[in-house]
Amino acid sequence: MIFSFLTDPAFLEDIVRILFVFVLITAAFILSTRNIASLLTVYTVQSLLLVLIAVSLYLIEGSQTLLAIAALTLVSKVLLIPIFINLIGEKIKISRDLKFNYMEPTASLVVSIALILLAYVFLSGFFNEVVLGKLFFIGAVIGLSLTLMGMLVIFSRRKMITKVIGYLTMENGVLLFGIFVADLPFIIEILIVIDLMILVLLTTILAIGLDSTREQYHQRLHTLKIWSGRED
Amino acid sequence: MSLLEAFVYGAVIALISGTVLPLLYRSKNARKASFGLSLISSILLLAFAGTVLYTGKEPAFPAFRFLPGLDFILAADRLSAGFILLIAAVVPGVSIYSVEYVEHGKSEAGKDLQATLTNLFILAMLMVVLAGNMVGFLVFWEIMSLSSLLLVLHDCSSEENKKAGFFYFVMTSLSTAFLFMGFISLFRLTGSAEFGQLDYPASILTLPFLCLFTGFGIKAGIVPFHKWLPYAHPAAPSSISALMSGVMLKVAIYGFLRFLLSVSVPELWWGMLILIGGSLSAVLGVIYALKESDIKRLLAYSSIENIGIVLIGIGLYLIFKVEGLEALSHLSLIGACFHAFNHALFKSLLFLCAGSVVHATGTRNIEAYGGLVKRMPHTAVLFLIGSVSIAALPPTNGFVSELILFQAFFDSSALPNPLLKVLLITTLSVFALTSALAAALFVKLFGITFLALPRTKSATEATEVSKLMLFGEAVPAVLCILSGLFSSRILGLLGFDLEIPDMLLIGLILAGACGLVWFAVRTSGTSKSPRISTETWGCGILAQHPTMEYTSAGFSEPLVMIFKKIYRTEISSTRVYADTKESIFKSGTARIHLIKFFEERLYLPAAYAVSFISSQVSRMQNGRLDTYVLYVFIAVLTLMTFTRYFA
Amino acid sequence: MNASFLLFTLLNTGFVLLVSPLFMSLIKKVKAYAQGRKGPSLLQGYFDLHKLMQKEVVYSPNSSEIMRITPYLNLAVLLLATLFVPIVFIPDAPEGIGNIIVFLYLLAIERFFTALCGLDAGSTFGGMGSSRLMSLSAVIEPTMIIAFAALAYVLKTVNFHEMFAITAGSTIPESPTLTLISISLFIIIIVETGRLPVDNPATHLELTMINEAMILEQSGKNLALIELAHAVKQTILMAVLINILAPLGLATELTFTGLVVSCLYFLIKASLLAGVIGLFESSLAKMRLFRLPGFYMMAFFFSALTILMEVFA
Amino acid sequence: MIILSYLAVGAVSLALILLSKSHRTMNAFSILHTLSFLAIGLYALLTTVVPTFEAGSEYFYVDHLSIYEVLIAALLFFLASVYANGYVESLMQAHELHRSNLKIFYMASSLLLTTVTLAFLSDNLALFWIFAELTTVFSAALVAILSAKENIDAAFKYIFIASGAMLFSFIGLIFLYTLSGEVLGSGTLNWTVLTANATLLSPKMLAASFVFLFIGFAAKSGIFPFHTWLPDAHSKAPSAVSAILSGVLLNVGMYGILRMYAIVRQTQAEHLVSQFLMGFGLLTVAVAVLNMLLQRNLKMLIAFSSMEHMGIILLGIGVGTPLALFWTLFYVLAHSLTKASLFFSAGILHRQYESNLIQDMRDVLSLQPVAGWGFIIGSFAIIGMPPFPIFSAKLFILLEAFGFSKSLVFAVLLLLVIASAAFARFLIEAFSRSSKDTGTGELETPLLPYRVRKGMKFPILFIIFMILALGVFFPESLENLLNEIVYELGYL
Repeated sequence: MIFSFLTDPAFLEDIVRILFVFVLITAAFILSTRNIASLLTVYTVQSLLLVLIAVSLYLIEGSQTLLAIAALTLVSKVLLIPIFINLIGEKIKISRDLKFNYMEPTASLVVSIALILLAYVFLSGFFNEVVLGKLFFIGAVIGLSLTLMGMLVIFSRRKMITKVIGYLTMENGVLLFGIFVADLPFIIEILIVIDLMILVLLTTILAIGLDSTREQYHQRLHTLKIWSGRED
Repeated sequence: MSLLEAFVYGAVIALISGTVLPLLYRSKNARKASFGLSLISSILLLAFAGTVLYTGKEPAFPAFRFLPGLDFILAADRLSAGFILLIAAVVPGVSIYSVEYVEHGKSEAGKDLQATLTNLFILAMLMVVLAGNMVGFLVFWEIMSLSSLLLVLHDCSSEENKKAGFFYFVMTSLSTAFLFMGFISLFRLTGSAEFGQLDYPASILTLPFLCLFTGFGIKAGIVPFHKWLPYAHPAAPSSISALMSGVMLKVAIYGFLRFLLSVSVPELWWGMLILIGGSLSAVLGVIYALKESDIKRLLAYSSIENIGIVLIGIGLYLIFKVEGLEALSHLSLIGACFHAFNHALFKSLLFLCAGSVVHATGTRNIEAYGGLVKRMPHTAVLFLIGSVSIAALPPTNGFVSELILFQAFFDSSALPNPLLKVLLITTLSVFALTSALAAALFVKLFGITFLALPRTKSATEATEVSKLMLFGEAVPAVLCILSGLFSSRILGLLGFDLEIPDMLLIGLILAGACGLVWFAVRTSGTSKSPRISTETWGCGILAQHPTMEYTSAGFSEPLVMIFKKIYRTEISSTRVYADTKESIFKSGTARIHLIKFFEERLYLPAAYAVSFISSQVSRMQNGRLDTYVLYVFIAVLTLMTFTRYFA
Repeated sequence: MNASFLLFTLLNTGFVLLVSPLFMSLIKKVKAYAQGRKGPSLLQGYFDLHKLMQKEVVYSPNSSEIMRITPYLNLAVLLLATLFVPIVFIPDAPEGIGNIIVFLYLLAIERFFTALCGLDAGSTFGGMGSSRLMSLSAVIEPTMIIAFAALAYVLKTVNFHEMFAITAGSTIPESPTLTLISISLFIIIIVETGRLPVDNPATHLELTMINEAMILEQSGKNLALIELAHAVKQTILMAVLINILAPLGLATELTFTGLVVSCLYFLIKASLLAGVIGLFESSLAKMRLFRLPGFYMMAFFFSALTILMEVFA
Repeated sequence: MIILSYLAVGAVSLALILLSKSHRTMNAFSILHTLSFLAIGLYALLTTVVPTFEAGSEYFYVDHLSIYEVLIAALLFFLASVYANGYVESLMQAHELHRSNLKIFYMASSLLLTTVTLAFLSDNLALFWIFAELTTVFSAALVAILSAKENIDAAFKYIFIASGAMLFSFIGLIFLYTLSGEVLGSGTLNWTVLTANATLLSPKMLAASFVFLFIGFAAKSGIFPFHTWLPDAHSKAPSAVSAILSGVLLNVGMYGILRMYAIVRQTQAEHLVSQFLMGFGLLTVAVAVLNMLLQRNLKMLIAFSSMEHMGIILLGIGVGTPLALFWTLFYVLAHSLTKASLFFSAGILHRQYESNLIQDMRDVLSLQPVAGWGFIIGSFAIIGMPPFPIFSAKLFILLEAFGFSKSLVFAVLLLLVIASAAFARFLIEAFSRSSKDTGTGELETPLLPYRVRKGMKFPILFIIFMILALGVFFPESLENLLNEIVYELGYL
């Protein structure tokens, strides 16, 4: 069987490790980029990486849930959400350049390394008693640190859209953490995703309001036919 | 339900309906009726307190379900009966007076509210005294503070009144906070909210004692927590000042006594602390009063003085109790309570008269008065009675209570501990100084207000107030004299037969002597000598002018000079010179500013500190999402480290 | 209220009324001698009173009833006060008569109304006088209380009658500490009767007056009453001092001889004391008003000293 | 079947609102919605045997606590929707709310009520988490409904801080899940199961997961330092919404913390955690009152006072004795009602002056007697004056806290003095100003009184009556209910 290596756990674990590296790279990119459009693509890639991780874990463990999660993530985070944000982004032109406060990209990169360390120290304090495979432990660490990095993005970027991306990154981190630490019932995963969708919907719509200047704002909302501002 | 309980229920119902009535039917008659109701209630209370004090049988009230695991209990032993008697003695005059006085208010709604709140205020004070457990006590204590607060704020158009109201509110909630602390600790200690006997070593009771002393001290206005009184009283309507100064302060004293009497083994230093605090309040109160020229503020300071005297009595009680001198401790306790009662009487009388004067002249500044004895003779007589009894001249009631305290001091030679004696001697001389200064104070107040020529137009045009108001003032006045003359008999009736001079005898002899002298003069010498009337001698001035009269400030100047250590003044001056060498003085200003010590060194700094902190804290809320998320971020990291190492 | 007390009332009061003017003029006489003058006759006080009683009363139109009642009240109060200080003999008085606190506050009544009187007519001097009087009396009050408290400490009673009953009969003071007290009592007399160095009764300069300033407006009968009251006050205060310091001769029970003896003894002792006062007065100049508290402190010191000795002895 | 009926009613009323054209019908339907929720709650309380599992023993669990919270929520929603009728109308007149947003407003509020109810009823903690998240979303929509820039800004703060923190509590859930998996074989997040086996769980992990969960729930209920969104959201939102935000949504977070604490308190981690909670409670109260003292914005003042009360409730949970829990639960009810009345009055005042700022208010009592007096009485109630219910609740919570630390109680008492001083300052300054003598001196045109629409006064009066009644008379039934809750949470 030519695809037999797909069942070889050692190989798969290497794959997963490589994927981890890629995830971290995407995170670093999100932290350091100065361009919104690329942000979104990077986020999409990151979600895709999660999908791959989930699939390979499925190949290692073989629990159906992981596959389902992979599919769900693919649909929601790789397709729907990016498309939706793009749609909004096209309808209204948002100034391209990002604004920072508290942290310039370089600084945030340094901080994010500290975050990874913190996550490691923290988790090592607890998961020595819960028997957790090396790989899984690293996954948990990366998930947690990814969450924290997402938060870093939220407060160190001015634009609302970037904040949304930051939030999505956090959520990815939580998902990663969840995959590696525990296999939650699938129904919960679905509900989380639904919640996420609604939240993104709302925030992006509102985000237009704040990222654009006040005058354009109302007519923009009208063009969207979703939300009506006060007429004055 | 026997008659005894019926009295109380009747009184409470009357007060409640008096509270509701003016709100339901907003009319003059409704207000009249509500004051009538409070009058009725006071009569019922008089009957109740009288029976309890005389027969000593305590009423049995049913417990009302109030909170889960905690009923609301009414209880009245002789202590509370005594203070109910006090309430019942003050309220009639005030309510009769208010019927007309309220009508001087600005708006209709304001008048209705004042009538309502007056009744509510009385009700609350009554219930505080009747409350059988701490929670009930606190509940009505708060209602009492609340209603009085609203009354103080009844006219908050002027900045000054707003300030007064706010200050009063802060102080009163501080006192409540301390009471909470004290009662909670007692509750935890005994496991029940009842005021029970506290058979614990005093060391355990130290925290409750300190908290309650502070809490009640703030409310009773002892130095250094006294500052709200001179602000709140001028702001409040005079009838309410009469109630606040006459009754509310005593309610605080009641609460304190309620605690102290329940302690089986108090400590000596408690008594010493109270004694020192009391004499401090007494002497400082009267010294500040001497400097004051706002009539109601002056009376407020004098209330501080009298509360100080009451506390001196309580302190003596504790000291003698600890030292095992039962009779003396008994004596001084009675002295304290009796002085509280007397002060309630004459202070309400004085406040009511002050209200009439202020109403007649339209100002509170006594420098603007003068010659009112010709324009409002009846008020003058009543005010004189008040002044005489607050200056503790025999045979009035004010004298009797001070006499009892003096006696307690004089008999203190029985004390074993010499240093304690020295403390007592010191406080005794302070006490003597206080009462003499009080005499000076009221000579000044009466003389400047009522005698000589009117100093301003408003004083010239002042007219006597209505009959009803005068009648309202007359009630406490008569009570002052009666409770003075029959003091030993009254106390005897209540079961305290003390070895005090019989004021009735003294009064009779005095009256007799007066008559004798008058008769002698009439008969001797030229009968029917004509009465000639010429202007006052002024070293050859032709016509006398009001501006030549001694002013209030001038009157108290010698004392101010003597006590100039206490009235700290700071003198600031600026000079402008005509030339560059600063040798030719062109012009300049100089101002002398009297330092309000407690205000400027204690209250304001604290207030500034708090508001500074709060302004710093509010700057955290800078309205920027990024900052907020940053807080969360930092918090999360800290919590992670925290759990990592402490969980 | 028994017979002996009634008798005491009549005799004591009458005696005091009778002799008081004498001491006034006696002091004047002594001062006059000290200044090398001849001075008025010893009966001058009686003449003055008689003359004033004949005169009509002049009121200021600004003045009120206070002006009119005060003279009567003052004299009445002091007559009452005389009952507290037995001179002729010591009766078994009803409870409370003789109580030193009541005694002090009776004097306070007199002070209170005199001060009001001073303010009544609206004259500047009157106001000044009463202001000064009240201030000074306030400052002297602790001293008086302490002095009397010292008495109470030493003699273990708060009643003059009982005190004198204890001290009576002994030529020398009961306890050495009593001499200390009597120093402060002497100063109290000086202050209460408004003598030099506190106040100059003989001054005609309004600005230096205290007592005189307040009664400037009084005239005729009223003035007479006030003067008499003043004299009585002086007498009984002297009596207090005498009965404490040199109680010799005071009759403890009612006998005719006892009466006569104690009256005579009192006359002698009081005249001596009056002489001493006169000399004391003429040997001092009037103090500045704000020096006086220091002067009082001396009295305070002595009585406090007494108590300390009593406490720690 | 409770849950199904709730779902059904929720769905139906949502559909009805969606279909209805006029404002009146929408409002009527939302009132119906709330009433029927109240009815179902009462029915469940009186007839069905609670505690009971719903929809299979997996997800939903109805016990007295959840019904109690649901009832409070439904009651407040009812009052709010009664109030909303007139209030929203005048918002639209003032062109602050666009007509085409009306439907969104009512749909969002109806959805909010349903999700809140489901959150309270869910047994599975993850389920609770999700519903809590959804409440954030819908209420944020309600905050942003006025679609003025500052509203949207406030909504964003709310969403990002609350949801961001909630993600951490999801991590906490994952902890909990693995933890339970360790001891129970298969992981579970069912509260019932967890409480039953709490003693088996390792205290260290449990504490860790508690801390993470706490982050999210604290953010939901405005605990320092996660409170920052609260003042903005509560003060910018339309008053009807503000009432719901502080009366209901803050309770959601507290509910979560309480449930978690009920698990933790059975283990050795209890001591640490209760200290943790009391510490945060004290901090929250301190920060809140210090923010209140110099506050010049009416609704901000009320919002911060909500924060202060959340701090006290947290304290009460942290004390963790049965009595403390009893009174904390009562405190929740008292606070929700009182706070709603304050916001309703503030809403009327805001209509009157078109502003929340202290300097714009004058002649309050003559222009708006009901709102003015409602606000005064409400403030007395909120600062814990008798005879209002917060007084007794406060008293007993402090009484229990005294057992832990005297100084803590003393500190809280002093802070509460500052809080009441803040209210007094504001009231005296705002209510005593009349247009005749404004401090500024320039002539001000006397304002015309704003005609209060029908239905806006009723909730205020109703609540004032209710808290007075609760303050003087503590119903037996309520006492039994609370005792049941205390029992079911395993305190007795």
